[in-house]
Amino acid sequence: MTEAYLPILVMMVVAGGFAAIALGVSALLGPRRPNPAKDTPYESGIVPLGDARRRFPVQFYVIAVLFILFDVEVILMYPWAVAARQLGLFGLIEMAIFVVILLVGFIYAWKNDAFKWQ
Amino acid sequence: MTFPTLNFPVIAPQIVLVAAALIILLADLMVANKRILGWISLIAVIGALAAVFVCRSDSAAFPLALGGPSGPGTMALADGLGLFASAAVLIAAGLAILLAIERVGDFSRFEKPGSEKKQARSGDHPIAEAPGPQVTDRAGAYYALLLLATAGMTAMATASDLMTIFIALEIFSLALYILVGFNRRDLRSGEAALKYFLLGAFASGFFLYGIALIYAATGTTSLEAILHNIQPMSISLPFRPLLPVGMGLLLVGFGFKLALVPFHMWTPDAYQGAPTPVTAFMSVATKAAAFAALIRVLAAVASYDRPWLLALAALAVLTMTLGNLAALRQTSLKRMLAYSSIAHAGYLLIGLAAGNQLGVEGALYYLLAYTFMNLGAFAVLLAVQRRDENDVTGDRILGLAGRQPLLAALMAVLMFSLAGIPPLAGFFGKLYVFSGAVEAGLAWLAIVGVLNSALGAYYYLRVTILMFMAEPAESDQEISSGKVETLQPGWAVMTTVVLAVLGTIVLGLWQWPWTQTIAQAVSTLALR
Amino acid sequence: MVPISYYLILSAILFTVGVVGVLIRRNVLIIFMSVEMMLNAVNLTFAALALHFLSLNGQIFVLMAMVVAAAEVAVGLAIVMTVVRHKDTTNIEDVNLLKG
Amino acid sequence: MLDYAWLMLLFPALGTLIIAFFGRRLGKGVISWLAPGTVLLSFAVAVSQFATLLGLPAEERHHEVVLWQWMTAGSFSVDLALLIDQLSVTMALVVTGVGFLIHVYSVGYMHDDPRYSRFFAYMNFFILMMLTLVLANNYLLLYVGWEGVGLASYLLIGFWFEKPSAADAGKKAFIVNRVGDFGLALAIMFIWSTVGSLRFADVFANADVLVAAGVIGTVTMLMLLAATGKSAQLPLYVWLPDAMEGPTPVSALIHAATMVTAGVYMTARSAALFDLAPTSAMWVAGIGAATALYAATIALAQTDLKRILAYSTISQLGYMFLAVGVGAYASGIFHLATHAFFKALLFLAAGSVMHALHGELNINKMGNLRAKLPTTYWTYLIGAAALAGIPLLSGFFSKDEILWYAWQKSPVLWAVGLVTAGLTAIYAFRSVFVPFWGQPRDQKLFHHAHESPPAMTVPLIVLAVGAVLAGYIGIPHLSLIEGWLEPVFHAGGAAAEGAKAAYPAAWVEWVLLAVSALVALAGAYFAYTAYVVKTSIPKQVRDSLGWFARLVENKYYVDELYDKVIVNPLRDLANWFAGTVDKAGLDGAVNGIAGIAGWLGGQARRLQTGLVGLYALSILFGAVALVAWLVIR
Repeated sequence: MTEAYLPILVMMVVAGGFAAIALGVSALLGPRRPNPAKDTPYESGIVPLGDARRRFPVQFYVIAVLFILFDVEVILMYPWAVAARQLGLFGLIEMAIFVVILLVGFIYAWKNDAFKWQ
Repeated sequence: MTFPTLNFPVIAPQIVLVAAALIILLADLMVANKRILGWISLIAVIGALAAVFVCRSDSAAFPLALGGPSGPGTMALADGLGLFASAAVLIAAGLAILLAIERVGDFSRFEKPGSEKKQARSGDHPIAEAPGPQVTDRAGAYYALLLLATAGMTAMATASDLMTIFIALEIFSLALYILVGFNRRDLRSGEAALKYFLLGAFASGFFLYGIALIYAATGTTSLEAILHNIQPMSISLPFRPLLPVGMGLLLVGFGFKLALVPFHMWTPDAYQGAPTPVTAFMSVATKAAAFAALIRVLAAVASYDRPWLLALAALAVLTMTLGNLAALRQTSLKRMLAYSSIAHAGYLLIGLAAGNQLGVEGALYYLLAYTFMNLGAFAVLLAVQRRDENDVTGDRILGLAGRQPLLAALMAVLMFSLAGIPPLAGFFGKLYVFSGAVEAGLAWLAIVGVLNSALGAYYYLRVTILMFMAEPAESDQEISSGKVETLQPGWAVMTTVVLAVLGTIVLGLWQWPWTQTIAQAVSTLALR
Repeated sequence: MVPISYYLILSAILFTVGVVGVLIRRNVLIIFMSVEMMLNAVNLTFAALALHFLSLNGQIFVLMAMVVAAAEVAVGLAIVMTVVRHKDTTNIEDVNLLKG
Repeated sequence: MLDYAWLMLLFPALGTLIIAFFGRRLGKGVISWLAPGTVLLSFAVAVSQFATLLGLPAEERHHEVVLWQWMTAGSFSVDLALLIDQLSVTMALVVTGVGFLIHVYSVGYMHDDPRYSRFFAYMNFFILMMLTLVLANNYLLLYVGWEGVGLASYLLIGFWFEKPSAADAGKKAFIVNRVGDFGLALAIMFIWSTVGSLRFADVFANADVLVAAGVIGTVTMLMLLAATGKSAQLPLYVWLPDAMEGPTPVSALIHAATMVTAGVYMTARSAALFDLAPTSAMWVAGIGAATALYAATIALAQTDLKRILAYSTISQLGYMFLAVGVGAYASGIFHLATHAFFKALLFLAAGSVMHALHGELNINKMGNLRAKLPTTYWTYLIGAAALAGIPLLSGFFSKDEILWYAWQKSPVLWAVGLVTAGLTAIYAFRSVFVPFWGQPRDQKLFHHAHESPPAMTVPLIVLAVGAVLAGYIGIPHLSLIEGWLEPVFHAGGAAAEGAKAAYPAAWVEWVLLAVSALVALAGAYFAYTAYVVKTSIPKQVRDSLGWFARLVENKYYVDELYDKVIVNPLRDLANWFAGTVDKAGLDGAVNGIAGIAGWLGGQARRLQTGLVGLYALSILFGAVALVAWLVIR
């Protein structure tokens, strides 16, 4: 069985080896003459204005956090969906309770202006 | 297809708590007087406590079955141990809420995000701004999170499946991470939350991996089934050798929550940085929940054989000694009590390391005693803490006996109980666990424990010295001229302290109802 | 069919990488990612074991662990934000008021 | 009647609570009646108990009063119960009787103290705890009292906390006592896990179980450790001299008359155990004898009046340990009772001196005080004479008994005891002659000296009467107290009966009696020559008297011989003990241990760097170690 995966292993070894050899050889053989111009992010382009790692407004994080929560919690609906018919009314009530809990959280976030871009 | 059977009485406390948390979140949007929310949550906790006692009166175990290919197992078990630990958690929660009712505003009120951003750009201290109309009060979130944490802890205390334990642990941990960082005006609070969170998540990783490896070794996560499966010759398990690895990693997770050395390093930072009512709550309730779960897990997986007990004994020695030593030279009282709580986790662990009936009974008794005395001690700290501060140094209690004799006397009782002076509860807790160790043939462990409590007496004593044998840091003149804010603790805080002290005394002098309940709870466990 | 132990070894390696990441990195967010990596390594274990035991339980555990991880991310990001608001840094070593 | 024994505890308990919480509102007037009143009531109850016991036949003088069921753990249970028998009633009489007098004295002594009410709350609390200790019917309740008196002692030593030395002394007392307490706690745990009960009657009846389990030696040695801490024996005595920083009534009540005797009481109470552990009993006797000699030597070198008395207390406690160690439990308790009277008297008289001299305690600054403080002088003289063992005073009878039993056990112990008796006489009379006789050394102090108020002198007189008479309950061969107490100690053991049969001939006893009387008198005479005669005759008088002076000088040759052969070596030894062994050695060790713990604490703090990476590393280390141990095992 494992033989089936042999080509993949070979490919990984070849790819990794190639990358290692290429980097290693150039590091060993290549000349090293750094200058300020070379160290800029765009060696032959416009002069960068300020730091590339710019700060994002904090609202991005709020949105991201809320997205993750409501998005991922829905994962729990998948197993229910698979077995919904067998679980019947009991499962439906369970899921309704779950959704209500999410809903309360949603309302709380909403009323606290979490979705307003201030 | 069999339907899962839900046994509502078993999860009744959690249902009450979660429902109350949701109601509070919604009510928070409607009411302006946040104190009402506190009362609602207090009623919810009392309701949950009542639910626990209803379960107790039925006294049979309520299995919550999870049907599955690996055979049915129970997810939660309302046996004596679970109910006892739940009761301890709920008592802690109730006292913590009562404690916070008057003081929650100190750390839950802050400027709205919009105005805060402006200040962050213009000035460096958004704290200094006078509270204007833009102030937000997050008290509702505070109570809701506290209730959710309580729900998680009670769930952990009754959980009888490793996955339930993990989820319960995460529920209360997540709530606690936020609660620790609740004081937005103090950077220390945020720092404490950050450290607690990063390390907590790290330890959760170990915990989960431990569960995975135990699952690999035994093919199940139900404690009952594990106990069955690891009997020799029951079923073939190719990954059986992974069991000790998994158990070790699981113990790391428990060690983190219980603040055992060397998994303790977050404790002083988190306890010091967190708002004082939160510290009071988490220092006792977390331990109650995690100890109950640990007792259960050890009974199932380790079956109390010697290497386990020795590992626990080693952890106990490290924990007691380091906790006590580090507490000796602290200036912040909150930090001192944090180290002291580490030391107490060590004493508690002695009972488990003894591994016999008496030791485990002693640990449970100690747990309840510790709940009262440690929570009471933090409550006193809150009583003397200034509204604009988040920490309490020794200066705050200098000469307290002169200003507030009652408060000082109550604190002295708590300190003496923590130091293990009879006839207070703390003494009997130590007596039971140490006697358990002697009975188990671990007399050396008892000796280390007793020596450590002598060491511990030193710094508890220092507190009473500061209160009874020192003059206040500020002269009377300064106080009367209004330079220094004189703080009269509100009645709610005082009630909490009085209740905690009463608990400490009653538990010491009127023991048999408690010890009988505990003996019943422990008798159902598979111990040596 | 790959032997189940390969998965276990791979997940152990991933877990170790995560642990090392937590230990050596200084940026809070990267430490954070390392923790997530640990959790995902465990998820891999669970998934593999679900196959091994021919049981759905392992898969359910994966889902639960994912949800827990997501909740952790949300809480963690919120905490990081409060710290960053106070102190303009994500370097963990700059956040060091509490010690001793 | 015996069922009302709990009243003894109730009165001081009520006193404590009322004074602690309403003391300020009540005012000094009420408190000065209330606090001694509660103790007097307890004393009255104790007397009634005593009378009831007297009316019972000897074998029925054992009564237990169960107040409530305290704790149960499995099959094991402990009641909150009191034991009334000859021993506990005797102790209760001493505690409440002496305690009452000291309360009365304190009313005068503490009159101007700003924390008057707090003082009496502590004092009543102490009486409560001491009674709990002596009336307990099980080791656990005894331990409650044991810790309680330690706590009260610590609060009272540090009562004048404005003096840093007082606060430090309180702390030291508490810490050193904790070391001893840990012995008792462990002993209790051993008894519990072996016998399964902590009730005295059960434990003593099943003492052979402890022997069979092979822990009797451990248990008794742990008890000895506890006793050395509480009763200030070698090597844990270091806290007691420092404890003199407390108010003088405290020194009298706690650090002379009652609390420090708790170790003796416990050892006597556990007679059934010590009878079965001869090695431990020998240790008790040895430590007692060594402490007696050692502390008496140091007392010679002290100049602070209260410190002299403190070391003398340690030395006398050594006698009591010697007694209980050689199996003479009744004699030990007898000496405890007489000592309570004369030592309380000495301390209170010293307090009266201190009161008169505005806190001055250095005896080298006093002199001729008998002219100014006649009552204090006479009572102090009686106390010192009793302490020195001058014949026909209480100390003489009790000390003689102990020496007599020590002789039967081992002449070496007797010899040590005898030497100590001589030293005791010397320092006791030194503390009389130097401050009260001779010329005033500090005129200003002398000038302002005045006799104390009646509230202070009346207890002195009462105690002085007690110090004279208390000995007559134990006159050899009439020995009422021995016949009274003996049944308690030999309820089950036949071993002691055998010892009685082997008594040496009666004439030996009389010879020994005479020897110890002579030694005491010789010591007193020696003190007279060394501290009165020699210093009171100025040198120039001697020089100007020509040939007559030679005679006098010849007499002084004897003195010089004294000096060369006895005084100087003795003084050097005393100084060496006081300077090197006491301060640098034992005291240093106690302080050193505290220092090391503090240093370790600092190191432990430094581990906590605040860096998350390190914290995570610590978790990882723990994880690796745990997993490695569990996998390898």
